[in-house]
Amino acid sequence: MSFPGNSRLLNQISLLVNYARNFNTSQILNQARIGTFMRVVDNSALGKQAMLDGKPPKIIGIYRKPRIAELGTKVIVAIKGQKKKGVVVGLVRLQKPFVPRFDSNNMVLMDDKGNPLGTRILVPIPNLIRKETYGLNKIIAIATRFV
Amino acid sequence: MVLPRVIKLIHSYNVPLYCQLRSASRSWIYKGGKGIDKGKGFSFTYTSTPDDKRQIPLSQKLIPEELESMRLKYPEFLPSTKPEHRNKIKTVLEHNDMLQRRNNIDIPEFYVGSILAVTVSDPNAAGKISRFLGICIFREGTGLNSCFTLRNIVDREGIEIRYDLYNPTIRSIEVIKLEKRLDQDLRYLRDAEPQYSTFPLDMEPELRKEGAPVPVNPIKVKMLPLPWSIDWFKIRYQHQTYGIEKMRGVWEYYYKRSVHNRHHNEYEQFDLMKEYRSHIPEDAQLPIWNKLSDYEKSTSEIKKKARRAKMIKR
Amino acid sequence: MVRHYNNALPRPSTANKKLIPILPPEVKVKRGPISLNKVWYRGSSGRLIVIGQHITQLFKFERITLDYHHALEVQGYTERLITEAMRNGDRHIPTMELADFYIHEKQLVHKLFKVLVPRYIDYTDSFTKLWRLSPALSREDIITGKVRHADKGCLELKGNPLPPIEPPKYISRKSYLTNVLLDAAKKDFYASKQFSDNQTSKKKVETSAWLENFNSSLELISIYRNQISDIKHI
Amino acid sequence: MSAFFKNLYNKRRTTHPFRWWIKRKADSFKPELTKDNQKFIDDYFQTNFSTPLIVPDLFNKSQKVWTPESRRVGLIARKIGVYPMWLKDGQRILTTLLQVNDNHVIKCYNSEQFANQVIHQDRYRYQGLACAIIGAESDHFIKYSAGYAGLFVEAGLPPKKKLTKVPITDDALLPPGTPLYATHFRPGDWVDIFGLTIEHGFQGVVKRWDFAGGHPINTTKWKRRPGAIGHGRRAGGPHKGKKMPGHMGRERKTLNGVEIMRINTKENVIYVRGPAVPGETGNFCYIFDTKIIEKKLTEKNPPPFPTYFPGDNELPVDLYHPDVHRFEDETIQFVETEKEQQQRRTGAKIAKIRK
Repeated sequence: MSFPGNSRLLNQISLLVNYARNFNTSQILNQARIGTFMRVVDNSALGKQAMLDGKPPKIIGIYRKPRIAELGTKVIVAIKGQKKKGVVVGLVRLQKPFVPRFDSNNMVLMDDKGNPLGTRILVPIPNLIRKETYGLNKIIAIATRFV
Repeated sequence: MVLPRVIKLIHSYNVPLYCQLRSASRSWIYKGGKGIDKGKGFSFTYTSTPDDKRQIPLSQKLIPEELESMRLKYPEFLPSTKPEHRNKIKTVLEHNDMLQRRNNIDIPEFYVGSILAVTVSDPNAAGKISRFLGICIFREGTGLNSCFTLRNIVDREGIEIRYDLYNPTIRSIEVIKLEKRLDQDLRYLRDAEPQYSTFPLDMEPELRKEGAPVPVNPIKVKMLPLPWSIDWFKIRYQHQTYGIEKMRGVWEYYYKRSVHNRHHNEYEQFDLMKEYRSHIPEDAQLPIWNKLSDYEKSTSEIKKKARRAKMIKR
Repeated sequence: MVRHYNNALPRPSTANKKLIPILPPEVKVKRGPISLNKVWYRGSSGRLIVIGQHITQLFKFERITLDYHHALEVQGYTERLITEAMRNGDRHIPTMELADFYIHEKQLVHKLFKVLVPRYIDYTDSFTKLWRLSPALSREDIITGKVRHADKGCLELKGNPLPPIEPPKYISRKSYLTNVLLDAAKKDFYASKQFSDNQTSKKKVETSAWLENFNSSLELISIYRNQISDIKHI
Repeated sequence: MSAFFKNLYNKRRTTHPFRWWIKRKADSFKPELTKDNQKFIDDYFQTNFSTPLIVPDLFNKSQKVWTPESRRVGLIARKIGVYPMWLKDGQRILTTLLQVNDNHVIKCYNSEQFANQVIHQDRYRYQGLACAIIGAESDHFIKYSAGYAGLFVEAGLPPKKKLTKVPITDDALLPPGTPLYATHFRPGDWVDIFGLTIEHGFQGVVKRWDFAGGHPINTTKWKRRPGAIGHGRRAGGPHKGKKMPGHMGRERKTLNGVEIMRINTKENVIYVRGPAVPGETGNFCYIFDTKIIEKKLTEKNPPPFPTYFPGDNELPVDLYHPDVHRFEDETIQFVETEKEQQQRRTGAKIAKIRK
């Protein structure tokens, strides 16, 4: 596992202490499932604070029968000691052709009614999420760019 | 060690006296006895068949110099390296389909490292069209399965999209900068510094003379500090990375580990038969390139006109 | 069965990297490498050293006996080495490194470029020939304690000055029963209308009396085959 | 118990040829013939067997009407390979290519004649049915025994590499020597495909049955093993049908209900939807009409019956399923609905206001 943000620095320090033992070469964040750390992408205060502290949200539950989160699935995350809902918006996992693959696992926070906490999404979002069957019109409305 | 060599010398002279002989060559009709028969268009062997023997001596090159660059230009027309998946009739049908698709869309020549812009008709996108620009990282697959990936960093977020080359929803493929890199695989840009894979989405295409040689960009990329997603210093001979700036201590560590785990063969660059198995021999390539060059000649004028019309529109 | 895919990425294909001539049909190329384990030379890197030992001996004596499964591997490597030497010449650094690796005695490198390359420069067939010998237990093998049950093979370079292995083909096969029967059927066939009609216009031909004769001759052949097989067992 | 009955009626892996069948291949004996005799044999082969048998006006006589009860003959094909095609809505599908290589009807039996041949186990299954013998891929007759080559004299054909019996109804009988083409089926039809799966040899329990195995690091001798196979005193050891290591693959399997997407009439290639046709590339497989009730042929569009016969009008080279995007056609373009256009405009306005 590797974490966005300060994790690279931390690992570099640990390398100096013990070079070989802390070496991690497995493919990181191959898919989002229970236990993966996500990156909050919207401009909500809660999400910003969590990312600045170096404590990214962690997936607790997934609303899908095979418990693997794909693009557009709703998840429950633990963030700063709270339980919040969210939507997966980008994945590192290799996707089908014409569907983008991102460098980090992205998500947008929601409240229990399905309204987004923030007012804007800061990174591009895949076009696949606009499908009508996903039912994510409220999140599409605050997006800035589609890929 | 002298004794066995002498004995072998004796063997070589005494062979016909005390041994039964069976020649390894094939007889008139019976092909190898227990060999598997997989049909007419099926070449199960790595070697040539006795029916289509080579006419030109092995010391001479079979493919003329004009067609030598075709294998780099159209890598998807080569069949797969596994002979058990190869079939002559299948490849003919597949190539016909590919050329028919090429009549409708101008698929330009591009290499790993050149910058492309692709527009696609997408049912989910606004206006039913989406466009993406990026550097071509990787090409894979054979025939209609072939695809390529583009990478770009937009809003400080790295994005990669994989495209099928012969998908009928692709509207146009535009070459913005045509160049080669030192490697066939640039996926290490994921863990490189972001300046190497950021391009503005409204980048304008470079003008280029027709028939000029494709330049090779000898740039060496600076990597971010560890950890990486994959150890990009592949030491294997055939997949060596040349485009990474060497870091102190890292390369030696990976080298030692791969030797310790026996992933690495020290003399792999000298393994001639491994090289032969992973390549497609020139005798199998020649009919494909002949067919393609005929196709190029027949359609060159039409494509030129289309390009001129595009230029005038701008 | 569910196939579990690795996380490892697909490698770039090397199919377009180099132009290599196809090997002739006499060379038997297996799907994967055969392991040639010896006590001191193990693994995939030791395998190449063993092959190098065989190749030096082959270039030195031009004919050697060895285990058949060793010979199968060595044949392909020698063919490729000679073609590389022919194509690039002795002023090409990578080919010289190749020759330096595979040929352990250095005076034989000169032989490769000065003797073998001009010898095979007009060849379209293979440069080597492989013979399969029956499992031979010779006296020398027993003395040295090298008794093995593997099949032996004899590998030789073509155009060598040694006496030929194969016996000369002076036996005429005209007196064989199969040939005698076919000679008789042949005359009737070429005299008949069917053959002449077929030459002019290709049409479907009805079954005739002489076809039955031919079928009976085929049966005779099969009987004859069985007789021969019986004789062999005795 | 179900596994027990399956093995009784359906042989799982091997079929030993009956002892009263004719020996197929000739002995592996090298006939040391003179060159003139070799040429003679080739000439003989060319005169008699090179041109295919032509059956003029045979179909006009045997033209019959298809009814839902009638069963047609099938085809023998080789699996050539797999490659993708695209539908008109942009979806990517995989198709397998099945080549039908000079198939001919070699012999036919009435229902009365066939009833005497059927062995006692299958008597119930083939009640009131006739049968046709089909062969594929003609070959040089010197490879085969004289008895086997004699089977094809009536049809006027060279010996075939592959032979099968196909149960049919009496109205679908065909004269020996009739050629069968890939256009026996049409794109859009549903089809069953029978074949032998890929052989893996003797395999352990992890590869054969997807067992988890053990953890390789913290354990001793517990890596790819099945674990306990029986339990308790009273239960009495392993049950029947316990999943164990053994020979994997090369089993007889049928894919039911596969759709035909495209047919190449020139090379006689059938494109079938999905990559799951049993067997490696280059293996034989058999194609029949489906037995699935929902996908069966109907009276509204009856198939060519008893088979397709090439008439005066030549067919085009490629026949397509209506959903498939042809490679000659132009690129796919989707059209926006009015509702979507309105949404797009309002979205743009909101974005402007925010900025």
